[in-house]
Amino acid sequence: MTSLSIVGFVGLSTALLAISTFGILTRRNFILLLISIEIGMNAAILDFLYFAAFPTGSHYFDGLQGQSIAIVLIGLAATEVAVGLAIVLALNRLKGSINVAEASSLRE
Amino acid sequence: MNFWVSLDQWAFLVPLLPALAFVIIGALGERLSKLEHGGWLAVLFSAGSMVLGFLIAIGEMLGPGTYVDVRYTWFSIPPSSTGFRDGFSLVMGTLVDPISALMLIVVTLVGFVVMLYSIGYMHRDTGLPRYYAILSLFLTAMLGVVLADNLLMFFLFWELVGVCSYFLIGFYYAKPSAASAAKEAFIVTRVGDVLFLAGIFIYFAMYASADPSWAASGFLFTKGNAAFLPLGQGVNPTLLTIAGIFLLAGAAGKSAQFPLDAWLPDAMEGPTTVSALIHAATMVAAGVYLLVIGSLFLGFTSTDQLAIVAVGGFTTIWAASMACVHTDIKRVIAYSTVSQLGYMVLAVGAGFAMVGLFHLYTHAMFKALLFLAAGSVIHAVTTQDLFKMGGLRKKMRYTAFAFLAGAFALSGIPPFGGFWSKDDILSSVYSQLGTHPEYWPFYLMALATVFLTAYYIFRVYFLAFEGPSSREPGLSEHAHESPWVMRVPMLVLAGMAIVAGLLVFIPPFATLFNPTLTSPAFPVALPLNVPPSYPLVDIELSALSVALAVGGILVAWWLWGNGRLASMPRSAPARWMRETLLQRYYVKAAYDWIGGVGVYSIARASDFVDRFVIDGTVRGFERSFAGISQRMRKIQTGVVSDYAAYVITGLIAVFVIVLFVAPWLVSRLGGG
Amino acid sequence: MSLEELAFLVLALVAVATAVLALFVRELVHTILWIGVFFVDLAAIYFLIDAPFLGVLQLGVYAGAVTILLLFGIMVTRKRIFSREAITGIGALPTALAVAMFVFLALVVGEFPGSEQPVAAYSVTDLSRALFSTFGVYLLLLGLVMLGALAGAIYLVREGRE
Amino acid sequence: MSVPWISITLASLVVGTVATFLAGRSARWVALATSIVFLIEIGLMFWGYSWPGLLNGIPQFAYSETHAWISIGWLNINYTVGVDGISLVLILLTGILQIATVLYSWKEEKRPNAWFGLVLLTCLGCFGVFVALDILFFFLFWEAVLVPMFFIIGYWGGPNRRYAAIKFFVYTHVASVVMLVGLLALAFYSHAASLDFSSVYAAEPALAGVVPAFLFVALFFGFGVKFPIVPFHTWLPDAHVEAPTGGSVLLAGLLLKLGGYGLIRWGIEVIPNGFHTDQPILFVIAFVSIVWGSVLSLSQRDLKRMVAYSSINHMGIVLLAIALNSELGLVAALFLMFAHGIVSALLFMTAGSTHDIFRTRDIPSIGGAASVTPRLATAMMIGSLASLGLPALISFPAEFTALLATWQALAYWVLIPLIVLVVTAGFYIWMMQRLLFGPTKGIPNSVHDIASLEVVAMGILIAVTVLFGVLPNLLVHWIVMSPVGVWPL
Repeated sequence: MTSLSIVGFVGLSTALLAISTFGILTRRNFILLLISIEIGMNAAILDFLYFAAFPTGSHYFDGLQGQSIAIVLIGLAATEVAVGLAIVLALNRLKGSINVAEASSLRE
Repeated sequence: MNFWVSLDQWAFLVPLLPALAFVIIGALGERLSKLEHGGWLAVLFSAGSMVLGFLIAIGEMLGPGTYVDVRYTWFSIPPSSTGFRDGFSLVMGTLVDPISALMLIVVTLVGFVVMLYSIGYMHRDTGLPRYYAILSLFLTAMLGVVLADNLLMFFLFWELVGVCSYFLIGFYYAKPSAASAAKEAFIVTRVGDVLFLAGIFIYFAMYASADPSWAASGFLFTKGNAAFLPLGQGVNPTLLTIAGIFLLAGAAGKSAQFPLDAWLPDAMEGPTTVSALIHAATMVAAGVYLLVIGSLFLGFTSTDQLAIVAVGGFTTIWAASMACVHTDIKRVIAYSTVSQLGYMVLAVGAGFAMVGLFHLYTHAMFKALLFLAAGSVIHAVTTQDLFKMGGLRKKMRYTAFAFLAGAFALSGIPPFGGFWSKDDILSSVYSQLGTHPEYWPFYLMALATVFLTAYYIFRVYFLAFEGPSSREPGLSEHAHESPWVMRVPMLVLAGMAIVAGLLVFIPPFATLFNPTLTSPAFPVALPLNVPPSYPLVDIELSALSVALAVGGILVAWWLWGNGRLASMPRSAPARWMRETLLQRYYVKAAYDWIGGVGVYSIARASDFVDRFVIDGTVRGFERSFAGISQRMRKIQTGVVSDYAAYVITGLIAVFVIVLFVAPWLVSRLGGG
Repeated sequence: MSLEELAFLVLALVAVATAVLALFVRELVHTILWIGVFFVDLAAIYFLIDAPFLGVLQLGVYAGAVTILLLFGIMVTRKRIFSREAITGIGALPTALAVAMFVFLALVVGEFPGSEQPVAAYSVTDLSRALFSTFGVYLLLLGLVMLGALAGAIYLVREGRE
Repeated sequence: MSVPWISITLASLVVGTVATFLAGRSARWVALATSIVFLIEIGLMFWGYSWPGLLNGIPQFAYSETHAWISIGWLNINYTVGVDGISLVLILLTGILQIATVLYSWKEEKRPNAWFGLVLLTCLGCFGVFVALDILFFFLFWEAVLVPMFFIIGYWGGPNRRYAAIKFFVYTHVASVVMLVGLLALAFYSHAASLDFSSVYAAEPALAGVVPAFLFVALFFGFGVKFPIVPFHTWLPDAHVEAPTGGSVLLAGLLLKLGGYGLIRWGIEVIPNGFHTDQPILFVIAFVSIVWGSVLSLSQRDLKRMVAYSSINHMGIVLLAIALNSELGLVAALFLMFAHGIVSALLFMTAGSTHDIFRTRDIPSIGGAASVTPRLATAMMIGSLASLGLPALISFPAEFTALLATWQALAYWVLIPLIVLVVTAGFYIWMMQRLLFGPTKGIPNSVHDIASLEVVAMGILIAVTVLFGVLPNLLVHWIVMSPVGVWPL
């Protein structure tokens, strides 16, 4: 495998993170919010994998460690979606809507 | 060391005895009601103090030239390389020298007789343990001033004397006027005291820099028998002048010299005994004593001397003029005291410290006598208004005799005590006029005062003791002679008023007035002039002053004598002048205005600033924090996206700080 | 430009495009479809950088499970599956924050070398060995988190809760 | 060296305080016993005290103990305690005021166990401040004093107590935080080996440039608010007016001294370079405080407010004496702190009793109190006279030497505090004239003079006032057994 541009990778993950940030800040629909978060998570996973595969990253951590973390992150993301969906259901039942702007109170 | 000299070691007992009386009476209080509420105890201890004081004074007369200094370290800081090279001490010590021996005689004698007199005079009052305790404390303090061997101790007891005076003026504290007079006395003398303190600091700076061991020695007046004066010779004369002026201010406060004189007449709110002891014989004389010490040990420049002469000379006529119109018997005598103290200050200023002290001594006797006699009158007729008295001579022979003796002494009629000392002052100052023509106006003022003095005191005598029996029906009828405890003191003092001046012609006694200070560098060969010598010109001067005094008596007799009430001049200027004098030249009003309106307004304004500007700023902070919080609260929307925005904003802020701000700071501060 | 680079470029562009589309289409169901494409696309990138196991995981968990879960979420909260979502406007502040985020992170890229040779690829055996020995703690923690999340999720959706 | 007196004393105070909290109705007896034990321990400390002097240019302490407490890498925080003459006199003050406060408030009925416990806790905190020689340990006690005082004002105080308590707490706490930042920055910037006094002292010369000046300002702010210095003084009158009498006594007598002690121990001793740079600021603030406190006292109607402002005046003189940078000045400052602690405590006790008896502290509305309550009047007169600097009472030697040192260092500037002495005399004398003398007015029907326990409490303070006023060397002897005379300022 030939060399790949580090700028490209980091640029991609950064761009994804920026999109995710934008989504988190603007979207009021809970599902879209979850999707934004997932995009951000993927950006992070991508970074871990990239740095695990190249010497610059290996300088910081063992290559296998990077992949292991990526695995854990995927697991976490899945968990998060599960919990998120539970929240969506609860929210929908309480407010009749999944707009987070309406869930602005800690109490019911 | 012979017996008389060794007595000096026990000088500290002289003030300690009344202090014991203070402690005992203060502790036991009303439980001493059998002993006249502690009165007899006070008399006993003051008698012991007097006996010891007299013995020490006699020792001083018999062994002149040997001064014994006993010291106790009161406050000491050990020597150090960064602080005082030889250390720093404040000491308490007694120095018995001729001056303090003379003062011992005056203070203990007058103290004892007044204490005895109080037994009769104060008998009907309540709160007597307080009276006797504080009077004893006063004696302690006054004797402390007299025996002090250093400036600090002098100042310490000087302040204590002041506070005793404060409490005794306010003895009838339920009377608003008494409470007010006490306050006035304390604050006015306090003004002088702080300036005196500043003077002490200047002497400290001068002497301690000239001789570092002086700081360690504890502000002593003398080193061995040598005054520290030479140390001050090399220093900046301006500094010495300022120190002298400050000393004068302290003395003026205590001795009620112009312009700090207003408190003394008001101090007559206290019991007459207090007036006799404190405000005639001893405490007010302490200011003069301070000037004597300053003149002998600390040194005055010629500018200082002129200032002292000016203050003293002007005060003589200033106070005497007011004495001529007042109708309260005690106030007249109080003004007279101010005026006579002016004479002493004048003499000290002109360089005749011992002459001033001579007058202090005779004045203490006859002025205390006048007060006691006045007290006897007040005791009998229960009023102080001269125009309500009259014809008391027939009912109170002893009192009348005593008052007359005092009046002659005050007027300066030979051979009464006052004549010798006052005449000595006038001739001494006259002798300086050649070299110091600037003394002329003050000399003339002092001379004119001789006439006024004789006039006002005989005005009192004629109004109170001569004429028809009563101008206020029913007042004088119950008047009767006072009991023996009051008569004996008056007679003792009357005797002293007559012979005090003659005593100085007895050689052993005269040694007290001619101290042999072994200082090698006395600045000027002081013409001590005690006892007075009479070259031809002085005889003429004496004749002049006696003539003035006799003239004053005659005018008093012509206006008030024989029960006549001279018709007052009714012209407008005369009335205006009388009013001015009765209002004390409006100085008192001005002081009241300064204190009550001036200073208090500043204080109120400051209070306003403190509450609304300084504290207002604090509250403003509080309020703006509350306001900011109110506004900040609104960003807590509860919406998740908003919180995310804050988090990300914070994250970006961290980026900015880490990437830009921190490196910039590090480069500016140069590593860290 | 090598084949890998070309492939990466295409995949990267597709990833960005699908991510943007997922957030900006008005039908929620379309969003799910786009995000599914996004997940698959990323899986392809993982294969590209010699992490096949992760690629498979990505396909299984993300493209499979997560997508379906999200779809399921829409289905239970909507009466009709096609329902338009009111798109909130592109606010200046969020955009600025997102751009700032991008810029600052991109600044860090300058710290790294431009391109480099990858280290030797890891076999799945190596990975599993490491995962169950050296980094076993991660797995344990993940298990705990999942357990907690599961309990929480059940608590949230249980019956009888108003 | 064999007996760790400080740890023993700390332990006994802790045990006594806890026991008081738990004791319920008999708390006052426990508190009294603790106070007596404390005084005995102080006596033993004085008995065996000798100053070890300097070691390699670093001032040493008697009874010093060091035990490692927290050690994280290079950061060493130790339990280090010790005393020298400077702290010893203030510890004595703590002991005296503790027993006086306990006796004065003997009849406290509102939750006595909490009251006496908090009083003891305040004194414990002050004792800790005076003995702690580690920055963090010092700060721990420093803050520990705030909390009980907050509750004392906030629970037992007057009608506006919540405002006053919060103001007091926030004000002094903000200052403390600034001070802590300064202290930690001092330790970190100088790369001290530990947070101990001696290592910070030894490391301070390493500070360069403007750093020491800034550090000193930070510390001075922290200590100055406690002093309090104008313009950061407005918490004091409010706190005093609302505080219960015992609280006022501790506040004026002890808490204000913490500022002075801190400034000497952690300011001047440790950062002399910063102090030299900032000296003019200190002078200006001191003069302003002296004048401002005195002038404001003159305009106050409330007795406690008046005494509170006079505290500002006196602590201004203390600040001035400290700022003079001379041996005499430091001795005077310490003496004056002791004196002010005793005298202001006495005055606040009389003010509190005045309020108890006449139901008001408004000076113009009471008159002639001397004839109905002679004992109270006597105590008040002695307190006032001592406060205005009457000789033979405790303030005089201190003020005299402080002003003398001022003259030595600043020459004619001494006229400012001197003239202010007249104003100080003025407001006390005027207060006495209005409140104690004159015809009686504003006297309630059933008047009782102060009770015997209050007499005992005030009597202790009066005895101390007279004792050290007549024999000041008893105190100076101990003060000079400390670095004040030898450190290279």
